[in-house]
Formats: sequence, structure tokens, C-alpha cells
Amino acid sequence: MADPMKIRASLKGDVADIRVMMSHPMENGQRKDSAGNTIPHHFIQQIWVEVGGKMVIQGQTGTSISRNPVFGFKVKGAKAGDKVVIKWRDNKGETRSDEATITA
Amino acid sequence: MDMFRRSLLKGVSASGALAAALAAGILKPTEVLAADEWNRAAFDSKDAGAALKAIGASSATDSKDIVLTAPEIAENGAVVPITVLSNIPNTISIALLSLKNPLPLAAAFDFSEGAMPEMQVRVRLAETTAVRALVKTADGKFFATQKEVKVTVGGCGG
Amino acid sequence: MNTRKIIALTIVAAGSTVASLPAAADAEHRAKALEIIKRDFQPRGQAGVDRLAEDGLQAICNRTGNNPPEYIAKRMEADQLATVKLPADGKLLGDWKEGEKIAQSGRGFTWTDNPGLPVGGNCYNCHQISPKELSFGTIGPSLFQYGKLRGNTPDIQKYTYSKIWNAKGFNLCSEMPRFGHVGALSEQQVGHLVALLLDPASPVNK
Amino acid sequence: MRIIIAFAAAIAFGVSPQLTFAQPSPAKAPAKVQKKAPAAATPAVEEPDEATKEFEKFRAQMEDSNPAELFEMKGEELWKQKRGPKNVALAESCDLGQGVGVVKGAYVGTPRYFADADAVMDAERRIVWCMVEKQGFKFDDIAKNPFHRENDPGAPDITNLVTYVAAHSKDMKIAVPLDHPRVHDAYETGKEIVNYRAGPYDFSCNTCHGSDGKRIRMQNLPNISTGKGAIKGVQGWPGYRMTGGVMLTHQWRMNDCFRQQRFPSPKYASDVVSDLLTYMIGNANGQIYRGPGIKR
Repeated sequence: MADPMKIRASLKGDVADIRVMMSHPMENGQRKDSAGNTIPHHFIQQIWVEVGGKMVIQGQTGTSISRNPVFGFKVKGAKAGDKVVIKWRDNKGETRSDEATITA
Repeated sequence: MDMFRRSLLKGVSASGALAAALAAGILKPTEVLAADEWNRAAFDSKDAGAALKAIGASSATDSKDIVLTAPEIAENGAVVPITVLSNIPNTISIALLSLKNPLPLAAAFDFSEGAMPEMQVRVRLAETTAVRALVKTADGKFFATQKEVKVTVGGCGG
Repeated sequence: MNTRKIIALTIVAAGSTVASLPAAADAEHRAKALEIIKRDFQPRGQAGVDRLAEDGLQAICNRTGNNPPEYIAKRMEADQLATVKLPADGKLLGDWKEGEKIAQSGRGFTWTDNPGLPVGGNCYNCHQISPKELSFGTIGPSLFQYGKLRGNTPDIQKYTYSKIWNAKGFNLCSEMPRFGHVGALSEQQVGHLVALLLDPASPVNK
Repeated sequence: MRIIIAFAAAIAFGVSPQLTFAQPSPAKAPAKVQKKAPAAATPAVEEPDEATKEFEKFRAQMEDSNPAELFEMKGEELWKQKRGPKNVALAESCDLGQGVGVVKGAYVGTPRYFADADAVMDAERRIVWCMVEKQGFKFDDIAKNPFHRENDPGAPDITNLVTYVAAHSKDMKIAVPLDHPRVHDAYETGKEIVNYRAGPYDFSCNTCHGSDGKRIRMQNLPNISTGKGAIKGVQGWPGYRMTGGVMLTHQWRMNDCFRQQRFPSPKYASDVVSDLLTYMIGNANGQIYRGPGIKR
């Protein structure tokens, strides 16, 4: 199973600052292993962010995103204690979902 | 828009949710960039023009209301931090492209329900290139801005 | 073969003088360090543990804090200089463009380097050379305008060639590797580097 | 050349590279840049230029969300789990010098002397010792591939553990107990190891790291014999390396320095590395460690 994400969500005024780090190789299909074989594509394609029960952000990503991706978002109208749920799905169909609570 | 909740919380297939949203007239087909189905045509495009076309943005107006923050010189092409912030009213989507990468489209995000039109991402850049931020507004218009990022150590090869 | 003999000789020379040298290093910890170095390394790739053994020159430099008494330094420098192998055809000035390529490459001799591939000169790691290359090190002096300042005379050519072949011939404990002496660079490659530094057409002298 | 630059970067981390290729526009060029322009060979200057400042702005952003935290999370799990043939948790058995299970301050308090092992050990070596002695893992299994390689699916357990432990010394003062006779001994031995020239290129650690103001290619080289230089050699390790997206420890850094020195490979978690680290980290005593870093 995929490794957990690290999600930080803190409130500045009524805006939640959300940072997420994902553990993922984001193989772009262009690198070679030590034997000279091309390492196949393996990358996150979709990301969903939900805050306080509402889907607020949906994203699609390609192979240009760095390994172990980091994303930052801002969501207005959030409250301390609101739950942030983030999910990703990669090109192999693997998914991972983690959550955090917005801190004041 | 809360139709999409199900795709996350209940694992309902995303395309199903999209179809439902479209059917219910909640979403117009042109409304967002990053709706449920991963846009293979756009992400597999080898040049930026084709990628833009695939997300319906063949033409875009240059705008100073998009704040694209990227280093002038990347410390390492493997990890280039980029922030895009749109001050254009009714921004619903932001996409980012690195024009000289083998596959230029890096990411496209849709914002709703209080999400501010701003995203921080870290991208790989194969070489010195312009990065282009594209904004879509609720009325289907596209705006763009771009910035050159110098890369001394490329981030794509082995 | 010749080289080996000279190293052997310098070791003998070193052996006879070490005892009378001032103890620049803490002898007890130095002995311990040697013991640990001997024990705690393992061969990897082309880098065998034989590389840990000091040759005579290294031994002298290590024991004197890189500052050997002059009478030893002079004698050993002469020995080192005698190892310089000049090109058979007597042509010291090669092609500066080839020299630039050699100067750029830092490959060679590490455990990840393929021993079959040519070794680079590592020059830009430590020196400023062509003004076009801004990514240069400062461990050694700047060589920009090297030839312009010195002239492209046969003497300077020979000095430059010899310095690259075996820098220790001029300064016993120089930080600069002995590129020709250790077999990193061939006569021809050293000649290309000489051209990079001395050829009036080289960007170094523009 | 690319390899060398990347390497040098790792050696010299914490020092901002001098970006002379970033030609500022004439109007904006600070006076000092123009002044030093003709003497291009002058060693790296300490005051940051425009390019360096720009660099640091983005670096702060990178450090703010450092993927090293992902490795730290895994390390925490590994520290607390009952593992190994003896099914024991490190949290309930391993003393890193601050008491059994205590990670706070452990990283900045090492290398130190551990009586149970009768050896001076750096943090990584000590954790390995605990994995072997307390949990029953085989040393050779750990030492086989002790460092994170680019194509590995993840970092080795030991790297995750070191990252976790190091994170719990963030913003603390480095305090290697040099007054302990065995630690002092390791320090002095380390100093001799740093001086030792050998190999095909006659290099010692000091060839690159023994004097101030030197650069290899564009990268500043810290002089590890001084407090100011030593801290630069300590800061940011363990570090997340952008190239390859790998998490690398201070042990790895020493290992790779020896590679560049054209030496053979130091045995993993051996005295030669512990002593070297005792010397370098000891020289950085009293200065603040900033926790796991990010490297280019």
C-alpha cells in the first residue's frame, strides 16, 4: 500500500492554508535503471481535496510533477476543527486517502 | 458541485459523478479543466499548443492579474517550486505548463466552494524553459501569463 | 616500471628521514588513525584498499603537515620531476579544443567510474580557465590568461606540460594530482591541456 | 560535469552557491558585484548577491514543506513498532544517550561514548547497534544497502529512523561530549583521518575542506576545522536530495566524500566514519542544528 501523506492545515483568519506532501516516485517514464532498462511511468494523475465535507479542489497532474509531490492550497471560509481529506490516484489505479484537522 | 463528494467519500467512479453532474446541468462541459476523467490527450501532448487545445484553451489573453511566482534560476530542475495565484474574478481553474518539457502540461486544478484560485506545486524542468500559467474563468474565457526559469541541472533524465 | 622504482626510492629516502622530522602530528592518534584506516575500508568498484597505502611522497607530506624541510622537499621534487614523460614526437602543444573537453570532465578513479572510460582532467573543479566557463573552482589559482601572461615559449610549454604531468615536481605537497604520473592522462591529453593554457587561439588567452 | 556539480552541491550545502552566471541587469547590479567582476577568481564572497537572495527565498519555501518529513513519519512508526526477531521496539529498548527511548536531543548529543558497546558512535551507528543488539536484526543485512538509492522504492529503515531522530533535535545546540576521554580520543583520531592524503590523486579531506573560501566548481566548500565551517558540514543532514528524490544521511555524505577522494569505501557504521563525524560535529559544538534538510 502507498505510504501516508503528510497534511498540514492551519487557519489564518478564515482562510485555511493547506500543504500536502505525498510519498510517490512520480516516474516520468524517461529514467533508466542500472541495467539500462527504462523505468515505466508511475505517477499521480488525480487529486481531490475536501474541506469540511465539501469538495473544494480537484486536480489532474502529469509527469512533470516532482517526485514526492508537494502541493499548497488556500480555502476560504474554513473553520478550526474542519476536516481536510485529500485523496490521490495514480496511473496504476493505486489510491491513497489521508485526513487532517484544521488547526487555528 | 457537491455531487463530487461521492467520488472521494464513497468511491463512486469519478466519470459517473461527472456524467451525473453534466446530466443534472450542474456542470457545463466547458466549465472546468480538471473534471473527473484524467485528460490523457492533454497530458500526453508533446507540445504546449496541442496540450492547450486538448483542454479547450487554444487562445488565451495575456493577463497581469495572474501572479506566477517561480525562481529565475532553479536550484535544481528536479524540484522547481511554482505558485500561481489568479486575481481574475470568477477563476475556476488554473493549469500550469512547462513549455520545453517532453510533455508540457504539468497540472490543472479546479477550484470551488471557497477554494481560492491559488496553487503551489513543484515541477521538474528538463531545461531552461518558459513556464506558463493558464486561468479559466466561469464564463469560459482563458487568460495566461508566463515566466522564464533558468535550469542549470535538468530534472528529467536519468 | 620506471615510475615504480622512483616511488620505491622515495620511500627509502623517506624512511631514513622520518625519525628526525619534527612531530607535526600527534603521533599516538596518527598511529590510531592509520590502524583504523587500514581496518575500516573495503574495496569497491575500481577502488581497492591498496589505494590507502601512502607512497613515499604522501608519507612525507602526511607526516610534516604538508610542509617538509626544504632539503627533503628539493630532493624529492627532483625525483618527481624525473618521472615526467615527454611526448615521443616532442610536440608539447596539442589542440586546445580537445584540452577544453578534458578540462571539463571530472570523471575517473572513483568507485562509480567505469575503469575502461577515459579519465578527465578535473581542471575546472579547482581552476578558472576559459572565461566562458563560469562554473569553476578556486582550490587552485586562476589560469585565465595563463599564456598571455607567460608567453608561448618552448620553456613555458615544457614547464606547463611537466606541471600537469606531475605537479609535485615543483611543489612537493601541492594539492594538485599527478595526472600523468598516476596514469590519469596520456602524453597527448596533457599536450591538449597545454594548448588550452598556452595557445594564443585558446579562449584562455583572448 | 553535471555529476560533479551535483556532488559539489551536496558537499557544500548550507552555503549559497555563487551564481555569477545570473548576470544582473546593469541597472540593478549592486556595486560590489561590479567591483569584484574583473577578479573572477577571488574566492566566494560571503555577502549574498541578488541571485543568492532570490535563491534563498525559494529555499525557505522548499524547507517549509520538506519531503524529509515523509521519511520522518515512517521513522517514527519504525521507532515505535515492535520489530525484529526479538520483537522489541526501539522506543522501549534503545538508549541514544539521553535515556532509553528518548529521542529529544539525541542527534545533537552524538557522537558520544556508549559503555554498553564500548565505542564512540554517531546517531546512525548507534541506531544500527540497537537494531542489532536489541531487536536482533543482522548487521550484515542492514549494511548491505544502508543508503537510499534512486531506484529504490523507499529509503532503508535505518535512514527513516535517523531522520525521525534528527528531527527531534531541531533547533537544539550541538553538544558532542568532547570532555569524555574516549570522545576526545575519537576527535583527535578523526582529525588525523581528515589530514590523511592517499590514493591516486593524493587527496585528503582537507584538500577540499581544510581552508576557508574555497570552491569546487560553483560550490563553496566548508572548512570543517573551524566552527563556522563545521556547522555547514553538519547542517541539513540527514537531507532530502532533490536529485533523485532520495533521503540521505550524514553517514552517506561521509561515504560519498571518500568516493570523491578516490578512496575505497568506508565500511558502514565503522570507526573511521564515527571518528570523522566526532571531529566535524565536535567542531560545530554550541551551534544550533536546524533539523533534517533539503539538498539540491
